[in-house]
Amino acid sequence: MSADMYREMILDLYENPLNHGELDPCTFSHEEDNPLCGDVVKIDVLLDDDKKIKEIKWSGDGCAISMASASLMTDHVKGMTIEEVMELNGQDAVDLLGVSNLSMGRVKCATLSIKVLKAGASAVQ
Amino acid sequence: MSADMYREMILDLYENPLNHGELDPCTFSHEEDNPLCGDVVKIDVLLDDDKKIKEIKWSGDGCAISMASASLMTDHVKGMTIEEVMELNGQDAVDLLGVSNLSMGRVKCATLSIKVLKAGASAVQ
Amino acid sequence: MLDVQKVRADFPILNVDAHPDVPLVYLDSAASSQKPIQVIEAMNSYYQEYNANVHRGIHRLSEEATSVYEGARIKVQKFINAPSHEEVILVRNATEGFNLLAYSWGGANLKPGDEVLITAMEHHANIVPWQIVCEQTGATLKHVPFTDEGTLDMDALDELLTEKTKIFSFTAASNVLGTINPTKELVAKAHAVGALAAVDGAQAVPHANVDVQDWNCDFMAFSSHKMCGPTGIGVLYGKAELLNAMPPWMGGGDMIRRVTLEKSTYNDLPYKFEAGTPAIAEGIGLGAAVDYLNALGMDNVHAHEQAITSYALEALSEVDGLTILGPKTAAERGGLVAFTIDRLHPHDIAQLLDEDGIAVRAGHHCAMPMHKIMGIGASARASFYVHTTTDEVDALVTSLNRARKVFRL
Amino acid sequence: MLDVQKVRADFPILNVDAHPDVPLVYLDSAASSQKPIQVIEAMNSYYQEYNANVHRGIHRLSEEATSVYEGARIKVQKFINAPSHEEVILVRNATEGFNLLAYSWGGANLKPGDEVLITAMEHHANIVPWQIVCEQTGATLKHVPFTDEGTLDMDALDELLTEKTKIFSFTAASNVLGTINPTKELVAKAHAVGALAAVDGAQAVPHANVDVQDWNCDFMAFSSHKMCGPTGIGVLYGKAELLNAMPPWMGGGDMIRRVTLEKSTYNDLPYKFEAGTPAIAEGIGLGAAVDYLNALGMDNVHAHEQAITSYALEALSEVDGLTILGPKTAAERGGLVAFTIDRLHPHDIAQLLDEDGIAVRAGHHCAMPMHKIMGIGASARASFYVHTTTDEVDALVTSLNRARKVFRL
Ligand SMILES: Cc1ncc(COP(=O)(O)O)c(C=O)c1O
Ligand SMILES: Cc1ncc(COP(=O)(O)O)c(C=O)c1O
Repeated sequence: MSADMYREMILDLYENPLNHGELDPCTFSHEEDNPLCGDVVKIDVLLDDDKKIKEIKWSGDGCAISMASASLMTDHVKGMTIEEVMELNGQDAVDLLGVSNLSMGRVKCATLSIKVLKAGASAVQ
Repeated sequence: MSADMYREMILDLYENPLNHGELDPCTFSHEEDNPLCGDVVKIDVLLDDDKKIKEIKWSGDGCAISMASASLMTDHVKGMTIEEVMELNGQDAVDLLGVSNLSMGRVKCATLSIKVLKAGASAVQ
Repeated sequence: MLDVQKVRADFPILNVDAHPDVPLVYLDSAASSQKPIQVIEAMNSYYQEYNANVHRGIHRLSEEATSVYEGARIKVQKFINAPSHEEVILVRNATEGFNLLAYSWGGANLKPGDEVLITAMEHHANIVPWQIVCEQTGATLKHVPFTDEGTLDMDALDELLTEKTKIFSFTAASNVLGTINPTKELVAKAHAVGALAAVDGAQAVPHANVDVQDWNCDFMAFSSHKMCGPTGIGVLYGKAELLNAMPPWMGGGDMIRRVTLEKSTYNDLPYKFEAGTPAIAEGIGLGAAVDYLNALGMDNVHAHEQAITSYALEALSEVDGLTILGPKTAAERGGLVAFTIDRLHPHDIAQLLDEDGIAVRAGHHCAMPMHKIMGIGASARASFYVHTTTDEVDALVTSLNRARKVFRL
Repeated sequence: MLDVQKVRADFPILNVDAHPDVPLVYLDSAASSQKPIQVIEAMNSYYQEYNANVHRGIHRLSEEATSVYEGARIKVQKFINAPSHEEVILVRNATEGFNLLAYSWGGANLKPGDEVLITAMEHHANIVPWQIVCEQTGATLKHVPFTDEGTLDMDALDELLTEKTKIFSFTAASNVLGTINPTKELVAKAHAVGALAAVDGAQAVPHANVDVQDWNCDFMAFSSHKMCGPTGIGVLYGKAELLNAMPPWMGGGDMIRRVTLEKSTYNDLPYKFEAGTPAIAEGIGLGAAVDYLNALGMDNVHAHEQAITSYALEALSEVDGLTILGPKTAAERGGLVAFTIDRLHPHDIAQLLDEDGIAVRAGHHCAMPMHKIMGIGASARASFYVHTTTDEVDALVTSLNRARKVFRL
């Protein structure tokens, strides 16, 4: 299993995350945690005049799955409109990771950052 | 079993109870119920100058066991002092009935009237 | 229709003697039902194959326990046709359901001048929590009387339901009179004055199709142990919108989002109301009970009980001195018959029936006010379920006649 | 000493593979213990031979159920050496025990200016109920910090305990640090300022002899599922004098003496606090768990856990980058070890261990404040019980080293 779940790409992203950091100023910033395990992700977003994502940064603390997912997800949504972001769902986050055998509990790790982004986005919609 | 539990004496007392009724005036009167089944017994007692039970009457509603027990118990304690009453316990009530195979639940029926009498007596002790 | 002999084979206890060489005739299902082997085995399988705490574990056992336990919640949701599994709060029993409702919703919403309306035919579970919360909040508790036929007094209800009424909490089926109340109509009447409607489903959910969306009730409480499921678990259903607006009640693990030593924020539904390690095996057992009842078909369950109750009403009416409580025909009632016999106290009835292996309940059945209104201290109650046969009803009648003889009647 | 191989034969789940051909190594007993066959069979026997509701039934099944269920209460009483069975309140779990205490005792006794004292190493079960009741009553919640060694800061305690303190509620053993607190001394300190002392026994009662009279604590809560017993049941012990003075909490059947539609009077202890149909099978199962632990001997249980913990502390210290939380020697701690590994998140640890069939817990273990104080979001925890072997500890170490390799450490 680890061959799949902890493959090179995920470990690489865990060591060298993408889009890691904070944005100031930003259009919105939102932080949430997974109440079952304590993983935390904060996402800062700067929108351009067309309400498209111009810059996005994340920070937080968690397992390789949730951290890699935050890297991939923030990369994926660059340039998207808020409407497009609101269309995304948990499965998209899992697909980005490319891990096929996530258990119920770990799916929550994989989907935390998309949940945080959508919660933040819904406030500016 | 019924041969023992519902023998002649108990059925006779159920039909023709002893010391049934109320006392007015009385030295103390106390009523209690068995919360598990709803049986109720009230006991009125008149003490003489030596603090001995001069008259005692009971009233209430319940099964053959608890009603027969009230008859027997009130008869048994006539002439006793309050101290002597306070010495009595549940086993005495069961012994008076002469039933050997009472289950846990029915013991509460058999001991209700002694409980009521002692609760009333403790207040004037 | 049910194949009763086949059903009986599912219940191991029906092979047990009540006393040496005296077979068991279990007519006390309304107090607690027997359990089919399928339910017992579902719990054994949890304990022997994947026992672990739920929700927070990453290992296989915990993942499996979580998924079967949460799967049981979804089974319950579908069984009562609740819109979402978030609306199925798992509690210990119907009683805890009403306490949760009274303390959380009542504590936050009731104030002096407000009224809580119940009925005079409620079980203590739907009386005492309201008395406590009314005393704490200053609200007033009122009750709808019932008629001599044992049905709710609808005229009185119409007068008692006013814009002061904040909630009308009533039983869908009485555990003593057997009366089946017109739940859908009662909910509509409550809503018409702006009150919420809470339903005691303890004697309804085990016995017939219950659809909370059709009834449109706001809350419903019921117990697993009366519907072929284990003890130690029950359900409070509530509309998500209402549950979301209610404050949490018990605090602890699982019901929180974030805890600091100063302050906590709370988890989403249903977990907000489920503090601490849940009754995991019991939830799984309840799920198996729902599967079992679904396999029988709730329409079949109901039809069987109607048939047995009809038969029993007829047979019992031939016992001298016996008075049946509640409605006179099976169509208006659930699968139980409570009765009294002149000059034979219910305890003595139950004791003498027990000698013949027949289990009935005697007492006030946690409905003292109702007994007081009817002018009796106690009653005896025979209650039926999926495994009850007409032969067992005949045995009851024979034994009642014997009891009368013992008492020289 | 325990004959561990003999003990293992009592636990059916230990024959189960975690994954196909990967045997189970269960190191998560602190979250929920496994159940010996004796406990499972005691519940099966109830469900298959004498299942019935308790307390009010006259028939044989109900009499037997009542007597075994109440017998279990007495077993629990003796197990913790409580003076009377009336002082053993059966609740769902430790969490409900603290809620009962906070709502009933706290609600009636706390007022603005009063202080409730807990510690910074509490489980959420002993934090959140006090936060809720302090908010409701205006009392203030304070906490005793712990030292870098993972023991309570006794100097701070002496300052925090004042005549304003109405209750000091603390854990006898931490579920993360493993620390065993000096309970008897802490109770005495609380009493010295006139405060009551409540003990969280969830991680103590399963693992060693606990004597509430020796400790002289006023209350103690614990859970069955962590001590070889079923889910769905737990205990609040309280001194009779205090329990008698407390108002009831949940209302319903069984906890009343007399109910009218206007007002109710309440039953005696312990029933005053036990509303509705109890967790009967679960009570019976808890009784069987107490029998089981007594047969092993709690001194033997404790000695075995001390030996395993010693071994584990030693073995784990050889894993590169691994930091053990809490006291450094087994003598000061219970049978669990929580740890972190540099650059390897606890979830990933648990996930990788699971591949090798090893069940540990990862997260904040319902003790977020403690983790925050230690500057970590989560930890991994291996916990031991009567069936744990040194081979299993070796397997843990091997698997941790493999996990580090997977993570290229
Ligand atoms: C120290 C401590 N207290 C309380 C609890 C709560 O136990 P439960 O979830 O069974 O109520 C636990 C268990 O997680 C614990 O370890
Ligand atoms: C109508 C009704 N409501 C509520 C209850 C309470 O159920 P429980 O004791 O399982 O909470 C019962 C069962 O006795 C009942 O018959």
